[in-house]
Amino acid sequence: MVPSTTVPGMEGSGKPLLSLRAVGKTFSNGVTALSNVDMTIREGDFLSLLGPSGCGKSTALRIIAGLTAPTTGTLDWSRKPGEESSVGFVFQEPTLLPWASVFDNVWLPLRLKGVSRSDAAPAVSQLLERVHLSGFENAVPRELSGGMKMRVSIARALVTKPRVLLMDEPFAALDEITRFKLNNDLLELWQDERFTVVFVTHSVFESVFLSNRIVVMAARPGRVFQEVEVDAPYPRDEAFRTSPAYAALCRQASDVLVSAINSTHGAAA
Amino acid sequence: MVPSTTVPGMEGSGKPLLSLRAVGKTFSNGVTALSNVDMTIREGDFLSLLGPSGCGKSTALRIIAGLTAPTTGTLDWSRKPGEESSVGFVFQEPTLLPWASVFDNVWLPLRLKGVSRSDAAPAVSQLLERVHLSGFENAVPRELSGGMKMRVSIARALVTKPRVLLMDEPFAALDEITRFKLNNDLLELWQDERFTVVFVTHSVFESVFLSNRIVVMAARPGRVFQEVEVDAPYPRDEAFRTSPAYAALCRQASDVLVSAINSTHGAAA
Amino acid sequence: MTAVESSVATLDPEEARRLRRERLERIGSWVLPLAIMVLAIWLWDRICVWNEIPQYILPRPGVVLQTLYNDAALLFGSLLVTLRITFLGLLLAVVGGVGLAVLFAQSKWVEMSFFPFAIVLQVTPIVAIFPLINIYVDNQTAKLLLCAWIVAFFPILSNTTLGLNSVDRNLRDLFRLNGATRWQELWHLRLPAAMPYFLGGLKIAGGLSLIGAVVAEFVAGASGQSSGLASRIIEAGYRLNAPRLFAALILISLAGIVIFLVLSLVSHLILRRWHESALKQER
Amino acid sequence: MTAVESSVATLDPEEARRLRRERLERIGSWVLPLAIMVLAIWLWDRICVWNEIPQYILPRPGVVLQTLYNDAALLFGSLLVTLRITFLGLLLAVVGGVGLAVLFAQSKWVEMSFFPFAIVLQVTPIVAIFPLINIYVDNQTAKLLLCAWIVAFFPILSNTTLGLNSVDRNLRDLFRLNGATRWQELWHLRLPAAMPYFLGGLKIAGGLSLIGAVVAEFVAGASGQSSGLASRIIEAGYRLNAPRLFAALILISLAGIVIFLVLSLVSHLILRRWHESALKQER
Amino acid sequence: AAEKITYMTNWLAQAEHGGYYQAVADGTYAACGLDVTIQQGGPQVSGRPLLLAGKIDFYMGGNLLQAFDAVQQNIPLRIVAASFQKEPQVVMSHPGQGLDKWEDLKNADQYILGDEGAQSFFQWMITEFGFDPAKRVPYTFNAAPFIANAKSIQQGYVTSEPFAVEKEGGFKPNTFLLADYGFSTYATTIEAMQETIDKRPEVVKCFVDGSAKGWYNYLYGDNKAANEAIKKDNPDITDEQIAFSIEQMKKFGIVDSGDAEKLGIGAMTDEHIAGFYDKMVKAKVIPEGLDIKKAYTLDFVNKGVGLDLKK
Ligand SMILES: Nc1ncnc2c1ncn2[C@@H]1O[C@H](COP(=O)(O)OP(=O)(O)OP(=O)(O)O)[C@@H](O)[C@H]1O
Ligand SMILES: Nc1ncnc2c1ncn2[C@@H]1O[C@H](COP(=O)(O)OP(=O)(O)OP(=O)(O)O)[C@@H](O)[C@H]1O
Ligand SMILES: [Mg+2]
Ligand SMILES: [Mg+2]
Repeated sequence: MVPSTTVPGMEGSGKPLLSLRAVGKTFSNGVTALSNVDMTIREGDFLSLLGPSGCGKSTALRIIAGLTAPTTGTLDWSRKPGEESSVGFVFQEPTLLPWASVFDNVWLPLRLKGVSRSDAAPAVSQLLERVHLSGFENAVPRELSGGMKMRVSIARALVTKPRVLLMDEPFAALDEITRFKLNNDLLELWQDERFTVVFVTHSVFESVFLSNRIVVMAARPGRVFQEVEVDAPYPRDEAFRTSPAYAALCRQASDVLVSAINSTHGAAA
Repeated sequence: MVPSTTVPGMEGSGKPLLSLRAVGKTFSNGVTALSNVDMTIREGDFLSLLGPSGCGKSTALRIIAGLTAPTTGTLDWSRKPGEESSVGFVFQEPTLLPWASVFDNVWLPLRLKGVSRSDAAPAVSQLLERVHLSGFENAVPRELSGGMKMRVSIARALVTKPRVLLMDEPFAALDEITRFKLNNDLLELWQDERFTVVFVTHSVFESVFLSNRIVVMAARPGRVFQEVEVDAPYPRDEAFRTSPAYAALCRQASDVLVSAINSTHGAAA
Repeated sequence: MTAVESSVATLDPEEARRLRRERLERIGSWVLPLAIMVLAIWLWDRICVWNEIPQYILPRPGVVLQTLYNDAALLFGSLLVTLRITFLGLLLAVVGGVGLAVLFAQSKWVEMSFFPFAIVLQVTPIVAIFPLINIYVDNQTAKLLLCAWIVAFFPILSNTTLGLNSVDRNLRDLFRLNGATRWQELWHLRLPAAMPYFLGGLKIAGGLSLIGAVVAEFVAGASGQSSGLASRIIEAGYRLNAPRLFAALILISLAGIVIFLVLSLVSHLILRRWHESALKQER
Repeated sequence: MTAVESSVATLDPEEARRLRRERLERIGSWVLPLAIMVLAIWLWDRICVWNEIPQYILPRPGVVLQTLYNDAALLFGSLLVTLRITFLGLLLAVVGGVGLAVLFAQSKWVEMSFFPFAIVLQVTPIVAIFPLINIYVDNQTAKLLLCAWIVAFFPILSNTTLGLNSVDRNLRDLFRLNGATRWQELWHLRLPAAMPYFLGGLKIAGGLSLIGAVVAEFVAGASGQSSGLASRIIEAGYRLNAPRLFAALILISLAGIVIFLVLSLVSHLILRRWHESALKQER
Repeated sequence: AAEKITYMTNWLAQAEHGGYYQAVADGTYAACGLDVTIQQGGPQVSGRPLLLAGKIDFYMGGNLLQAFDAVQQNIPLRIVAASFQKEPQVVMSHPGQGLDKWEDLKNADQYILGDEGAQSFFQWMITEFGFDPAKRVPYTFNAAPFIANAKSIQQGYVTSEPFAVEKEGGFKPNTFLLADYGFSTYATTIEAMQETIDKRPEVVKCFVDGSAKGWYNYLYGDNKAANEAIKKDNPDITDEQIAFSIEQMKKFGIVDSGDAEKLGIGAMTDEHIAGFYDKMVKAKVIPEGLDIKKAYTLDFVNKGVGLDLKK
């Protein structure tokens, strides 16, 4: 593994927040989704999990969120577990309340914290505007397109201004232009607020553009294949996207991913 | 609209299969998903629908499949409607039978045509291998990752060797490497069998790589913004992907998409 | 272009057919049930005539209708008495059924510990335990309500429990992540998600609480003036007054149908925005 | 690194706590219900003693148990008779309920036309129409079955109808696209999707068909030969043999609980691979 | 061959049905060509519709009121004999509770009365003696509520409930025979449809005569076989109970008293029936002006059949 270094522009990063140690997960049907995963997430990290479909990215994210218990290994939080930690989570599927309007779905996390509808309204509206859903406040999920549902889910995860943001392929259902826009928005937000992000993606470009570290995973069994440090300064903008450095980094990450996939498909097919 | 020309390498293409004329769709809640859409799909076409999230791509595809009736305008099929037409459809969400195994889900379309389990087995197994799911025959959908579910859904759409293939962002949940692979597979299959594909995507790169025509849509109301002819010969391979012609075409399509999106967001935000 | 033109020609009739079918369906959805009802009544009449069934065994519908009209004051008065118990019983069944379901949803332990008692209540024949109720419950209405409740609460309990346990796993995780309390999860997630199941149970319980009210009256008796339909049935049976007996039965049936329709409407209104079972087929 | 070490220290107890809780839950899920049952029986005993309730009103559990033992041959013989009707009734209810639900699912018209008759059947008090049944049905078993069926079929019908109508829209579209026949859609899509609802209805109907069998026997009269538990209850009541009456009631309750458990198990086995309500909480 | 007929009683087999069981057991019916099946009734069992539908040939009626109802409803049903000269119906109360006199009974907290009772004699008790209809609760043929509540009264047959109450409740209840207070109906009647009377009078004659002889033999002769048959139909009944019932029937002259002493068991007279009808009309239990002659026929009784069997 590449030793961690402070990324320029993100001085706060570096204090370990969570370590996964030899974490494994075998489901009751015998499928080993994860095996012997070691990973450290540092405070202020923008960490991407990159890997082929079915390699255990979602499972790893759920373990990090505490939604799934690992069958082997341990999770070490640097904070006391009791400490109120606000976590934002974007599920791979939209996971909206089918009976609630878009507004109410985004309001939900605040509502659960006791914030009234009117108090929540400014924050909710602002986020809905950010994800280009103004005007759909009163629609229910079944009246939305796939991408719109996902955007509601993203808005919901951000509405509490969480200190830890866990996102499972949040932008997969969006067109590239909107995706770029939201990428920029997210980066901006991250630089302003310095929360920690674990970001599951299957897009090399996206992971390189966004994160300071990329954990490339391989499948069968799901494991950490290699960690890639993205040594590019923040803020990153459209200029970065067209820079040769970006292209080089992408090629590097892509190569790692290809070897990760080959190490899988070779075994399977 | 750009007048249709025969694409090199796809001589059969050109006979109109289906024309949408001034098609509009307004849902009962008052949302106008499509307005005044004119579009012609020719036999052997690989037509991509490209557009921002929520612009009505899925709705258009459902109208083409006959799953949704337009509120205005007409659909003109060149074949008699009664004529047995085999249609493969990939929904934007995986849409699997939750109680059936992966094998049974893929078998389903054949089963409905009266093909027995054992007769279907070779075709099913072959397709499962193609989407890298060998070994998961007996898993039920909830035991699969998001991308795996989508791949089952793709295999199911292909298993009947349909003459018309309608796909709604089939590869959105897949990593780029797998996606490229499946892109190539699909193209190969299409060249061999010469069926007609309508392919919804939000990826400019994918649409340029795959299709001979791209219909770029804009939102609010959903409409055809511009049609882009992809004037590149088939077969297209990895070499094409890195060719300057490809890059130029992508830039062209991307520009059209950006103007389409701007024409939307300007109005909305 | 011939292809397209020919297809235009083939499409119009299809569209027309669709429209015609829709119109037919709109009319049919009212006319057909009525026609079937009328047919059933006609059949009943014919069967009486063909088999020469004497009136004191199975009166012809005309006679029953006549009786319904003649005895209207008496019968509708009794209907009101029965409906009062029915509604109160249903109300209690909803409160009790949902309350218990919520309790059971709190923990597997609670469910395993107390579900048996709910089953005992469901399967105990009221006739058999009525003497006990009679000894320890003084108020007549309370007796009737208790009986009606025992009959009606179980479907609501069972269905609501099922619904509360059928919540999407990811949504539950979402609530966990946001630090929702048990109560919040129940209120904002489980109860709304259980709605379709609960409403299904309610539709069953509606009829059951009606039958519960009738059975309660059969068992618990009714005091003089305020006697419901069950007393009328017993009385008519004893007096060999078959037309009145059937008139009372028909009132019960009609009440049952109306209750079902009302509950279906309620269910539809609650679910129509989001649940498959209530969505209009939008094409 | 201190942070990590300290966190190791704080994590282990949590893990240990989780394991302890799991073990406790496994034990508790058997012990607690039993304990509660024992407590309830003890309370029953105490109440009898504290309030000096005479045996002919509410016998103490010990006496009932003793009677259950003494009259075992008689009571279990009767239980078998009742259970036979219960199972046949439930079987008919399943066939009838699912059959009607499938019929109703064919078209809104059919549903609107025939659902009222199902409701009429549900809400008609058996006591009131039994004389008619008695006249036109000769076979005693057939009479009893008819009664048990009338009591039990509705929840299955209602829940299955709801389930058949709750199928995911996209899946329905998928079948349409693949040219599935009505029958194929029913068999491969609607029925499996309706399973959880049907099984919920079945759990309700299990208890109802037991009570239906008992009520049927009450009404149909236990003419010596085919005396099930209901006749035992009537006789015991008439003879003021309260211990036997309660022994019979307890047998009915136990039968109800066993039926429920068996149906729950069946339901679990059928649904465990895919439906939320039956999934083990896998963390 | 003997003609198969069915007689349905209105309760589980008991000594009060002894005469019929006797006639079956000792071949009295068979002697005049009938193969009689006795089908027992029971609580909640309503046999009269079976008679109306022709599924059974004879039915055991409780008292005369329902026959009057049949006339009112134009039902061709007739009483062909009245086995009991007196209604054995009693009302019981706890002794020493201020309910020791018939006039006081209406002050009880609760009247525990069955459905049939509530529809017949209770109506008479209301109008004639001022009982309060609101106090009635159903009798589910379980005496526990009566025993538990000292301020309650309950219906019963003089031949059975008092025995059960005494055994279980440990006290001897006051019993008030309704017949003694003016409810002068015949009871345990034999009802038949007019059609049977018209088309098969010999069957009716045989059954009525046979029943009379059966009753004489049951009360005064060797009733062992009949009691065995009763116990077979109703295994829960005890010899003690049967003995008690027979003793009570004799003591109160339920079967063999009044007109029956001269005219034979089953006797009915126009005057007696008319007298009862008038009382019931006065008590507003039944409407005026019914042609009550349609409710019964005297063609088969009052012939002194079986008087010779009485020892
Ligand atoms: N509930 C479950 N039961 C059994 N196996 C499971 C379950 N959930 C996931 N798996 C298996 O675990 C493996 C990893 O799944 P996971 O969802 O973590 O993949 P992923 O990396 O998120 O893939 P994708 O990119 O397709 O979403 C897969 O092989 C899958 O079949
Ligand atoms: N059932 C419905 N009822 C009401 N409005 C709907 C319904 N389905 C879709 N819409 C609306 O129609 C519009 C187009 O939806 P559609 O699903 O076609 O978008 P899309 O182009 O597929 O988007 P995406 O890329 O996000 O999937 C959206 O504004 C959506 O809100
Ligand atoms: Mg995933
Ligand atoms: Mg879409």
